[in-house]
Amino acid sequence: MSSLSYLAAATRAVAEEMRRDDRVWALGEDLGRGGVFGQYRGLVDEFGDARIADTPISEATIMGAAVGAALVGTRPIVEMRFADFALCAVDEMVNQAAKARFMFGGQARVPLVIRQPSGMWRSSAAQHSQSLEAWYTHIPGLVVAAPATPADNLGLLKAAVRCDDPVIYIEHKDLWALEGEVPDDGEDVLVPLGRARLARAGDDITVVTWSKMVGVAEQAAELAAAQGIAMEVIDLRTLWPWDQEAVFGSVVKTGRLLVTHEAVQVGGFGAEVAATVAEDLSDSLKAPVRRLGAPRTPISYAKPLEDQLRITPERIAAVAAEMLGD
Amino acid sequence: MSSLSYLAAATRAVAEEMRRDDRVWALGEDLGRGGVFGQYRGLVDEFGDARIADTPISEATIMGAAVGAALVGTRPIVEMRFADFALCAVDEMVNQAAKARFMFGGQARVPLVIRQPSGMWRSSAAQHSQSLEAWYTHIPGLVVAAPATPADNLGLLKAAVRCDDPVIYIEHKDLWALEGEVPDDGEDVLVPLGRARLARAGDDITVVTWSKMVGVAEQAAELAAAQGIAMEVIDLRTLWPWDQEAVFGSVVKTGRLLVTHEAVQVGGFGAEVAATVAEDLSDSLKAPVRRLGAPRTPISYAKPLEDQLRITPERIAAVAAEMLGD
Amino acid sequence: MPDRSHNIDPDRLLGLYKTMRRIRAFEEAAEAASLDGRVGGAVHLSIGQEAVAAGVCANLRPTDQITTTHRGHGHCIAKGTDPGAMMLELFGKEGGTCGGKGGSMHIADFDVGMLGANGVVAAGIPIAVGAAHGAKLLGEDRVVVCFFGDGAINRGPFLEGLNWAGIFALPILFVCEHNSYASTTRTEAVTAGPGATARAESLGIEAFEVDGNDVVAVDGLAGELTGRIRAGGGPFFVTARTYRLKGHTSVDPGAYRDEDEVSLQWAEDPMNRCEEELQRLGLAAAELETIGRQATEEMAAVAAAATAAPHPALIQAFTDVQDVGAPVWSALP
Amino acid sequence: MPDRSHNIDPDRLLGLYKTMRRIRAFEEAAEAASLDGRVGGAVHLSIGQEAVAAGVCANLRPTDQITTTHRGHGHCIAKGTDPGAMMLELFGKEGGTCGGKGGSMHIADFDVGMLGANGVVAAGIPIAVGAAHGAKLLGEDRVVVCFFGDGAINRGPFLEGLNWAGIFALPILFVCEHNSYASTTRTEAVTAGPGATARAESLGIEAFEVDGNDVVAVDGLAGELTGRIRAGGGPFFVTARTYRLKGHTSVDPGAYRDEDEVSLQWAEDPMNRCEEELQRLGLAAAELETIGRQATEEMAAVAAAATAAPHPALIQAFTDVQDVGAPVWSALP
Ligand SMILES: Cc1ncc(C[n+]2csc(CCOP(=O)(O)OP(=O)(O)O)c2C)c(N)n1
Ligand SMILES: Cc1ncc(C[n+]2csc(CCOP(=O)(O)OP(=O)(O)O)c2C)c(N)n1
Ligand SMILES: [Mg+2]
Ligand SMILES: [Mg+2]
Repeated sequence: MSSLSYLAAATRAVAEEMRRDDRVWALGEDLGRGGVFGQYRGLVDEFGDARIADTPISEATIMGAAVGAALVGTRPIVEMRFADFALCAVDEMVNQAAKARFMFGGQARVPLVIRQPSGMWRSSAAQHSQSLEAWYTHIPGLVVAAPATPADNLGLLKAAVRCDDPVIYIEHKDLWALEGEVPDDGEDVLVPLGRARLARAGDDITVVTWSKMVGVAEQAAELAAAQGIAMEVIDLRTLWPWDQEAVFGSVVKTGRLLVTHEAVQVGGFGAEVAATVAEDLSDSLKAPVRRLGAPRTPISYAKPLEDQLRITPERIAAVAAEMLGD
Repeated sequence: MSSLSYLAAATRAVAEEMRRDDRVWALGEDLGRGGVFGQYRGLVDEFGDARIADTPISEATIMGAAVGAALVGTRPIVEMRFADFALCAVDEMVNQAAKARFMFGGQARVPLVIRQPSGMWRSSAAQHSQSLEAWYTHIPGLVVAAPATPADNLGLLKAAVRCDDPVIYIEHKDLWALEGEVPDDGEDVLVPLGRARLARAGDDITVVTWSKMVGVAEQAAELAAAQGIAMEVIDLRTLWPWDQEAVFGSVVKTGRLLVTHEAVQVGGFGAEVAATVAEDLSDSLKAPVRRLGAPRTPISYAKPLEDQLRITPERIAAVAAEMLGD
Repeated sequence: MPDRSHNIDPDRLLGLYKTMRRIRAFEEAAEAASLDGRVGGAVHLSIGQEAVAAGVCANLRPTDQITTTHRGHGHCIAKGTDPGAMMLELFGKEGGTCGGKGGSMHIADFDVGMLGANGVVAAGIPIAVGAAHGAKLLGEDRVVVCFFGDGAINRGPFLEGLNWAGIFALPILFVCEHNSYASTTRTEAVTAGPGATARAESLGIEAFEVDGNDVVAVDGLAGELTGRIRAGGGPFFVTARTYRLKGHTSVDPGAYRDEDEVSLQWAEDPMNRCEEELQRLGLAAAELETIGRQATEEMAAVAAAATAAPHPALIQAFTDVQDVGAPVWSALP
Repeated sequence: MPDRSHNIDPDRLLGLYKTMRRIRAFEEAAEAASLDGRVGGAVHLSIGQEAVAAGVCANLRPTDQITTTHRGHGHCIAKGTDPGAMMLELFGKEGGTCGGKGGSMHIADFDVGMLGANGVVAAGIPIAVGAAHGAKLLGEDRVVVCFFGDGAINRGPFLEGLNWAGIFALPILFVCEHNSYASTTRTEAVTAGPGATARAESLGIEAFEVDGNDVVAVDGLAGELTGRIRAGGGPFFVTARTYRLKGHTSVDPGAYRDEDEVSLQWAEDPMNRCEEELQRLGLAAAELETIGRQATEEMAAVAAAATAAPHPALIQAFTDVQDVGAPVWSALP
């Protein structure tokens, strides 16, 4: 074990996978200088500019060319810079990458990792702050991952590179600097897609979340503990497929489910988790399911306004207390 | 009252609104020859080719130019031809149209109607059949409407044109030929955005749906009636904002909610409705909420495979019977 | 443009003619099946445009790759896809190129380097560019050909894809089939400036124009350019002027076009022009007729087989979606 | 290119100089506020590019409209936006152009025809085209100017937007500020072919190149082209060669650039060149200094006011989302 930042863990994942498999390459804007957040720093020196490819500002073609290159046997890592810019490449993601294997009757695979740095970060305002993971869960053919820790950004990214499906890979910009322990090497570094992580055990209420909100929920659990509430925090890690077994197991134990995410609540992935539990586990529920997501409003620039949209530990703890009949 | 098709009702709506307001215009591919489904037939003769504008195949700029033209005081009706092609214009819809008013602190409005013919229709396969309404409900700033009848395609479309917000307007291709009674004129023609319609009254179970599935649910209600189950069918008509009052009122009465839609179930708008009811109305529920949407798979071309994805009256009736403990 | 028409070997031209006839016969069979309801989805016929498909693909190896559009049957046949499997695909039947899951607009045949038609105008451009990029990365010696229409040059991916091919110096040949229409719209009316060739040149790509109804000319130019690509050159761009002799889809009567315009264009039918050339080279009319009849018979048989073929197993609606998180099928009530 | 530099009226040039100085002073104040943390979001400075903003906008009326990019402060000031409101916006404070909801990348000021900056590269192009389309539909006599960078010419909306402007013959002037970089990337390395001007020409748009550090030349060319647009001409296109003297954002040291390259470019600083021209026309150095000092003082005051200003009311996070289905605010715990 050694300590790495969430960002450096991703760099290591890319480097290791590129060493392991010649067909892996990365493409995006400014990658030769390390990428806009420095996630690719140093890689061009080791792998050269053909495999760490600087592209024009052409999101649609970054994505579309990656689809073509994947169809013929390479394994591209697509850097979208901000999740918001991936909106310039939706036809390529949704109509092409996600559907090619199926439409062509299984003749080809589209092994792609589509990195989409997401979330609120340093007053980036409405066009640089979105969390749109729910969209991709709705699209057949796509896998959706959203790591919360350095170890998972190492292990899930490696697993995503090895996966033969297109993977929407959502990194939270506010986590880049987060430090944490990561395994040194060996295959146990891999984190399987579709497996949740128990971030904190507790018997009173299950909080399901992912990405940056995992840390927030862990803080909420501390607050709740001070009020005598034992909160279980489940880090979903992968949204599609999501680990129903882990969530159901926990909810059967606690009888209470709160799903919380940074994304807008309306139409968010919390609705899927909450609806599924309400459908299948109603007999186990001691309180109605609850969701806590952002209001349906664009993200403001001014910090105090932006903060209005944040889910805080206090708010999570308050809802949990309510659910426990407080 | 007179009888009109769903398609002709929309043509009438556009014509009436263009007569009423000089600032209204329509743009899209092939509109001068009536549009790909004939929805614009005859309009160029009355309004000329500046207001029924033929565009190049440039979805991103059809949408983006409409945003610009809306910002300076016109009221564009954007024809996307197939909802699937709107995926070529997502930045323009989501990052620009939906956010401009907010980002600019309320200085401007973006009155747009974005017509997106959706759904499965005549073996159109994976890239011409999608139902992606859930996506747009997740985006602050957007209104989402999805009419099920000729009267609503007249009245909602007129209301959408008069609305100062960007409205995602989802017409179902399989409804074009549907005939129905529509009011002749006067303001009662307008259907307010955000108001559901009681398609059929019943006391045993509430079925919430929209677009083409309303007719399917009505057929299911007949089947259910034959089994002694009184199904209430609520046509949501507008997905954002959705008429919680109408849905809640019905569920309080029946104690059972089934949401059904043609779109993929995972991450579909049914999750939002089901989760909301599970959160807020659990005390009224006699059975757990249920959803019935498409499996998470792209849409096949071959008719028998395509049919595997369809929600039929039989399937709705079967789930309803299950929910009534049958 | 150099006159290449007089250098062609009669056997080569006969081969091109056979390909064209097979495409025409396929389209006619598909048209009939669409009009009588045996084929359900939209069918975009390439009748009148066969010389481009035949002339370009005659210069490709099985390992070379192409992408095409909604109007791609001709390219598939010319690249070597089995018309039987194609017809099964149009009919949505078992044994179709895509198992009946794709239909006319999504035919693909990776075994012969046919990387897929596309239902989204211009979407094949970045994909073809990526295939060429992949070839370069993998050090594989192939040429990629990207076919698209004159309507596609007004979508953003046209600029992005050509620019990309230029900066990465990719082994790709872009072929714009200029048939003057995009659905019901004259492309002239929605295209600013001199058009595709000039746009390609402004993106640093050496570009050529060719009479797309002259299969000899197309073959000659494609031969020259694929040769230069194999020698390390490329990308290149070709605008092939041709005409869509039928409507946009099989059910479109094309009433928005002048009758005179259409009959004038029938006079330029690449099939007739090829026949004239063959006769000039000494081929007997009877021989050509035989080729035509064989093609018609081949495609009639193919359509009959497709009509009789079974539908795909229902579980196919749920297969090949993805490895991780795949849907689970249970037969419906 | 005709030499326009010797015809300029000294008063006009002085006006341009004042605008440039005010832009420079604004950017310096914004840079300082960004570096010491008073401004939170990303700030893209236009230092070195002031002549383009000043020269173009000097030819616009209040009813004319512009769109700009992430690097748009200069265009806003030149178009008449109050720097006080702009600085409040950068600080995220009450009274900002957008009430603090937009920040540097989303400044807009519809009262002076400033239709918005944009955080998405090239996204302003279709919007500007639409504004010009709207003017034409409404019969309003205005010119729209669309500013964008040399990185934007590789995105699809560039082609689509220019093509659109051409076919609808719109009253729009496209201005590409060619500063040789897109973030850390030399645009040369990712741009195939001869560049923006040639691309515009291939789309049928009359296009010009101008030394973007020569405010007299920019003003002259913009005057000519806006005049031709007002007389019914257009669209037109201008590539203005200039340089981004600072990093991509306020916090970017720009280490990927050669020191020599940067110092060579400082020698071409449009501010100095304008001063030289003014002195040649007889203006005293002391007068120029006064103008510079006044600008610095104006912007220092503006930054001080912004520092002291209150934050927006919290409910603003929930206002102006939409009319139908608007979010409901309740103060958070
Ligand atoms: C992005 C997109 N927009 C619109 C369409 C609808 N559409 C299908 S074919 C076509 C015309 C294409 O014209 P062209 O590229 O010239 O090809 P042709 O049909 O002439 O072969 C259109 C508009 C589409 N499939 N994709
Ligand atoms: C669609 C999109 N892709 C990427 C970015 C990130 N980005 C912001 S500015 C920029 C460089 C833009 O270069 P250019 O257009 O030359 O403008 P300049 O910064 O030089 O003024 C990039 C890549 C973005 N904002 N939008
Ligand atoms: Mg065409
Ligand atoms: Mg630049």
